[in-house]
Amino acid sequence: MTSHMLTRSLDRGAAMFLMVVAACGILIPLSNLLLPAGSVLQVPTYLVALWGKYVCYAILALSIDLIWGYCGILSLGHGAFFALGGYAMGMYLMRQIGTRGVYGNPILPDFMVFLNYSKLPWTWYGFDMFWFAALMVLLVPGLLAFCFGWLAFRSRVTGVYLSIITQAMTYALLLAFFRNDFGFGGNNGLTDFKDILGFNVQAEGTRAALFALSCLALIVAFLICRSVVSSKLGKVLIAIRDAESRSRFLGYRVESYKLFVFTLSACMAGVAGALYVPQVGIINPGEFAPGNSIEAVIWVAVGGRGTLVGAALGAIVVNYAKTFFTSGVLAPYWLFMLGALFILVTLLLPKGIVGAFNAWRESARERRPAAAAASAAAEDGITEPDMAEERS
Amino acid sequence: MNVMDNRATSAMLYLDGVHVSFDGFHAINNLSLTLAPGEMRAIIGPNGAGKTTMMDIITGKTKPDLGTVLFDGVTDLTRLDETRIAELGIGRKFQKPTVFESQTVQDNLLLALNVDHSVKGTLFWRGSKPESERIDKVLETIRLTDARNRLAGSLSHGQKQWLEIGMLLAQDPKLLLVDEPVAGMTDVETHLTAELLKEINKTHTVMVVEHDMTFVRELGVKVTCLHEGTVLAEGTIDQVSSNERVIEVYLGR
Amino acid sequence: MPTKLSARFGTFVLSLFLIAFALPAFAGPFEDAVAKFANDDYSDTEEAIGVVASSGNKLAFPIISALQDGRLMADPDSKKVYVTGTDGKSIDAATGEAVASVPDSASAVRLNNRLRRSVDAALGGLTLQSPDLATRLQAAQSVFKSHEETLLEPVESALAKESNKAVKTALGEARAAILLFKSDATEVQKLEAVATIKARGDQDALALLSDLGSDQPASVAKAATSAIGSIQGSLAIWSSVQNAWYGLSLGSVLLLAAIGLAITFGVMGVINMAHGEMVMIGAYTTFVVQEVIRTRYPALFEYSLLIAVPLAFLVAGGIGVLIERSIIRFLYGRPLETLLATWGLSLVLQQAVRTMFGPTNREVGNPSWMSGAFELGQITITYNRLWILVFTLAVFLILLAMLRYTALGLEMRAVTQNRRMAASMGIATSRVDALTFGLGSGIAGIAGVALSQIDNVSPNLGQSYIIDSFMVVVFGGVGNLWGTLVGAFTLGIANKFLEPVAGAVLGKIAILVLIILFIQKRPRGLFALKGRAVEA
Amino acid sequence: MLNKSTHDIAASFSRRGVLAATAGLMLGLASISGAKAADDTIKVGVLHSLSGTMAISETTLKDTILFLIDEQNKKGGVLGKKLEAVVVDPASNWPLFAEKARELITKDKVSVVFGCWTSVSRKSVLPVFKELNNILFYPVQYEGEESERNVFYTGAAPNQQAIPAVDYLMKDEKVKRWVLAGTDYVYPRTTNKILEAYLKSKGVAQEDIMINYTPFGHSDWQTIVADIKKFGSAGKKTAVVSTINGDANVPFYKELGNQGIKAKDIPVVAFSVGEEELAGLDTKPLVGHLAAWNYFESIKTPANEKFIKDWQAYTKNPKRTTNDPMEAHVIGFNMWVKAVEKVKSTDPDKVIDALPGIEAPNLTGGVSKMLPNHHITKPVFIGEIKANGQFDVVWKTPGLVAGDAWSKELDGSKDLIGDWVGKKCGNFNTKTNKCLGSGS
Repeated sequence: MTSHMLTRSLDRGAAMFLMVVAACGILIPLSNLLLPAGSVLQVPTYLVALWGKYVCYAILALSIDLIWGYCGILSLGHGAFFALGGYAMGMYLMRQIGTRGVYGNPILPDFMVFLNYSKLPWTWYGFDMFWFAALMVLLVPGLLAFCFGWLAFRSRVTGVYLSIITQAMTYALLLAFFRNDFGFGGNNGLTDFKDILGFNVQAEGTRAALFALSCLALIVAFLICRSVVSSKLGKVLIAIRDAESRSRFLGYRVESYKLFVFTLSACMAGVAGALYVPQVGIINPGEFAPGNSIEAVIWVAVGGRGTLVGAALGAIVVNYAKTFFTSGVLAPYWLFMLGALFILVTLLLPKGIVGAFNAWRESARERRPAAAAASAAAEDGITEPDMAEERS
Repeated sequence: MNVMDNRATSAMLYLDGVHVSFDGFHAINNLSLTLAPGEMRAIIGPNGAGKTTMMDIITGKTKPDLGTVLFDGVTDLTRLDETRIAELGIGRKFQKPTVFESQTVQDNLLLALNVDHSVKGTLFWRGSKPESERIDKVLETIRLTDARNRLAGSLSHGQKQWLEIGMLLAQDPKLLLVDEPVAGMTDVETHLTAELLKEINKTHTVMVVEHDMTFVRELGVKVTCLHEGTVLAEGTIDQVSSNERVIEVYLGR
Repeated sequence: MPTKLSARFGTFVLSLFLIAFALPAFAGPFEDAVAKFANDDYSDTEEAIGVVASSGNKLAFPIISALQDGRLMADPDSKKVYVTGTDGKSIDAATGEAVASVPDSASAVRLNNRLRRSVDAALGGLTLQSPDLATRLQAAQSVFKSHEETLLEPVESALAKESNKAVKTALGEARAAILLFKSDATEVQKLEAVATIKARGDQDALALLSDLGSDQPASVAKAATSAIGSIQGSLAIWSSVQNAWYGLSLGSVLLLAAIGLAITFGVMGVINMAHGEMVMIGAYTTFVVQEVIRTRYPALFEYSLLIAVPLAFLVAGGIGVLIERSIIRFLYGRPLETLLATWGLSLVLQQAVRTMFGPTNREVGNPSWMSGAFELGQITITYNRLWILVFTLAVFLILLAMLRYTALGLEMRAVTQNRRMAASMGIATSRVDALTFGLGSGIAGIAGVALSQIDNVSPNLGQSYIIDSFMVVVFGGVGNLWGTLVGAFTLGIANKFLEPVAGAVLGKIAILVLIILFIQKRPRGLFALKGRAVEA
Repeated sequence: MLNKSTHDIAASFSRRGVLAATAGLMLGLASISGAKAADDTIKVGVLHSLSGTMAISETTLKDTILFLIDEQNKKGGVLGKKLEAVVVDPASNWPLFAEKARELITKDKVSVVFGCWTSVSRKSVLPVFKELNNILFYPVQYEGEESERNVFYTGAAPNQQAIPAVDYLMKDEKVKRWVLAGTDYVYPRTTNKILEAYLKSKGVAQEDIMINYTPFGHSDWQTIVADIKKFGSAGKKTAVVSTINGDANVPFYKELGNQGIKAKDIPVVAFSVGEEELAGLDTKPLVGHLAAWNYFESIKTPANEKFIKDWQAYTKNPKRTTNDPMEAHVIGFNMWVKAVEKVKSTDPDKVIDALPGIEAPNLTGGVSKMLPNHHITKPVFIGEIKANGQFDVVWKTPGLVAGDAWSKELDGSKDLIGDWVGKKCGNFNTKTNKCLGSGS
């Protein structure tokens, strides 16, 4: 009985979040496209693009939460996977420009023309096909994460050491992509996109569609994370997070688990990057900057690590605050606020907004003894072994 | 070596001439020890005698510089890692109770169950009747049925010790290594733990490291005393505790 | 260019020398030439330099050296030219008579690089027999570079009188350089000259020999080619010595930046992402110290760094203690959270400095003992790099001694090894924590003083060192100062040997990849602690 | 414990909650968009980084625009309306530039934007300006190879900075051997490509050109300076053409000074070192090194002296320096004011069409003109670093140089021109008489 109650509330919880995302994914584009401009309820295009960006960040935050919140792997280089996914998409978009580039070269992107490339580098082969690019969006970050993780987890690089070498990884990629000789547009990166799948990227309809697609991707990513963390594998991940060597002595091959979840997470980050690029219109090596990756970790910390909703919420809240504070009179002070936010959250809200909200509810519940029993019962149900919680 | 007929020894656990040093400090020094199948052995020794390091060697956490460590007569443990050794059937309880504090008692046991531990297996795992029955049984054995849904972190110290023993049971290994199971327990709890271990010993080979002499006496099994990484004395508790060198070591020179 | 100039010079010497002698008292070519300085035209100035330098007039040296230092004032209206002495008194450049003051309309005669070379050449000729040893040496060097034929005689007469060995060698080389390019020198003279220049063996010698035209006798050309080959060969060997030196120097910078981190991260286990900002604060302390000195006590400028070192230690250390008390101490045992909080802190500190001092670079000057270079064999060693290396090693040794021999050091080690035990022994662990963190930050501050000498002093200063510092500490092995030392120098030298081969960018990428791979092999760095204690 | 929190927060909501939350979010979004556009002012967007790595350069430009607006308002504004600055901080983050540009145009409804420093920030906002049809004035020297309808380039194109500088060194200093040293990004790469082609066309052999790239913020210059020294000892007069960017310059010049490379031996001519960069340096060892710009603070003209005086009064800082990109903003701002007054409207289409041909005095005594390719005519000055951190002009072009959008030295672009008046095209191929690409 209790388990059923809980199953329901759990499903309701995930569903709550998913429904808000889905509702936004449907209503915002519709409002943008159907309502007349200037109407009170019409969401202007620039906000659609802006919120599309937030949604991509939310996917990135989910991917970080999956490994950090549930498996204790703090990657300070997740921006690298995000950026690689973005580059894969950017390369597709570049090749779609075709003869509409400023030099009118049908094959070579503009930057290659003025850097005197005579032919397309092999790394660019195949990116004129969407399916190939889409595959690469998953494959490139996934493969990098797999190789990196295979080396690191097998030799038991953990904790801060892992954090620091992930940082080194993204820093090395940053330097590499900055190089013009690397063949990916150097510091300027890839920009001035025209079409995606034949639709004009600047068009309102395309933007609305991309937004809806990002929301869909967020929903799918959420469901994947949800089913991973609520499976027995999720319990193993938490076991590894809390007592890694104990898990080993129980016969779990810790490195395989880490590798699996790290690679999955990198693929998700790649998808987030791929959706991000057509919406912001540029991908450049700046995305590899170690600071970006750290900032993404902070979104998760602010929202509440170990809670999927929290991670997504954190990304949206922090980025909204950033947008808000970087305009107008507060602009010179926003770094103070951002910095202070990080310090205060780690000091005062170690479990993030969602965690704190949760603790507050808990204590409120304890004040009402009548509800206490129900609460205990609710807690009980979560771990009922025969409960099929990945039903969603 | 790996053919059944060529068993080097009939012992469940066989250590011979094992050496380990950390930066010049000889933690284990020519240690030789055998444990017969079905036996329960108590290991005593002062601090720094190498008890925990010995367990580390058996479970693959530390690699010896020299020496042979055989399990079940055939398997060279020095070549394997912790996971593989655990899969072979060696379970370990740590000196400091180590349970998964943010998960429930029941989940702790679930994680310890001796079933498919691969990524794929856990990702697509579905609960089954035999599994939940096993868990129920273990819960009963370790007297935590009522606490099954509590978070392991909220248990008392003694309960955590038991939960960890329960996890060993769920793991159902051939050999249990139990490091200081009664540290911090009340007398009643200590007594109950001794009973529990004796019960377990009926079906498993057990090695217990313990300081508490009352407890060791209660177990009533063969005792090995370690000192400076080597075996100082072996025999019944009375024999060992009357050994002059043991007394010297314990009281200091 | 040299040939053309020397041709012009030659004419002046021949014609004007005589005239200047014949009509010393009248408004002659010398006075005309001096007046040309007032035309504010580079070609006129160049002509004037030639005439004045070869005039034999005793005012020539004061005029040319004033021109070099920007003390030659010219009034474009009256065409009068004045020499302002270093003592502030002025004379009329044409007559040598003292004047009360230089009119306001006069401004310093401007130079460009071409003229500066003419000035050098002229001064070289004029100061070959100066009583000051350094001036003579410099004169000989500039003659070597300009190798004007007309200077052969002055060089030879100076050579005859010279007693100092170094100057004598330099003069000999200068003579050889002149002879080598002198069209009417004999083949034997030229061969001798080639040998002398070959013996000098440095890049200037190489430049001179490479510049030798094809109109030389076959034997000379052959000798020159073989000399070039042998100089290049020896320079190639020297260049690897030079790379090693550069590596040591880069290593010392890395060590300096990382050593504070080796304490906070290595000893305390606190990941301080604001470590770079401590370095920056040290650099800004230096800036403030120099500003105060500049405005109040200019005489102390040479000592500004010595004053800044303890101050930077105190300022950064004090801020460190403050940070530890207000933030870090709540986060012990949660290294990853510490990382995030200190990252936030680094943003705040950066923006605070940006608000206080402005976003642009601030000027921190090099005291004279920190500028310039000296030659060691065929490599150039700059004083600032040398001092930083010495300073780094000194800081390292002092720190090592402090940890080993002082009470605080003992307490620190005790607390790191076993906090509870230390506490029960009566050590105030929280005080030790604060002081340890303060020490790490203070050393970062000291690093800032040194780095202000070679890098930008801007709010971004710290950021550029933070990743490298972490790499050094992780590579060397946490908790081991010697590891940090070896790690820093290894990375420095590896980087400098890779750089000429792969280029600066690829070299750096390669180093990062190597570190990543190395950590897989030895997850706890070069000098890892072993044993059970590691896990605890 | 952790996976519980999601459930709890979720449990507190209800189905009605979903609707309420979504509706609230929508209303919130809509209300943000309902920005009040006051009719009595003309809004001018300022898109310069105030934080992050580029703040060091861009903060001054933000102040410049605020100063110019202040001055213009004292004169009564434009078209009888006051100008109002809208300042945003893109924080040296390139995608944020695009986002902020979109915000300025859509939400704040600005009539024109002055902004960007790096090429990548310009590239990032470009699609936004095209899509939303607004005007960007870009004040920094850049690599060229661009002519867009919505962008006006008031900084130097390569032919207004790099090529005259090389000409000067060749003629006046008789330089025969060249080191092209730059930071590894598009501007130095392109500039060096152009210079390499140009030098070769002047008969310089390949072995007399050394090209070297370093990463951003490179701080250890020992090896490279030693290489330059070595390269310079081959017996021919050598010069360094530096496109080293921003922060890397200070350690570079410090190393040059310490290793004893004097300007009279190996001069360095820089395209990114101005008065602001020198402010962070002890310039005494650097006297004689060169910079090529279209403006120097030390140029003595009445217009410049007045500008410096007013600027220092406005910023209340008697030591505040001025520099080339500031002058570019001054020219661009005045051109925009003139164009608006000419068409009596701030409508971007009208202003864009009116701008080519507009003339505005620069601060160095000439009159700059907006060209059909959206670049302007500028004088080129070569300045020598003086001991006081200022520049002494040693050479200038006889007249104003017209900015080329497309370099004549590069194969890909030598036939291209930008002409937004006659051809209505930014990349018109004069050989094929065709406008390449989509053109807009």
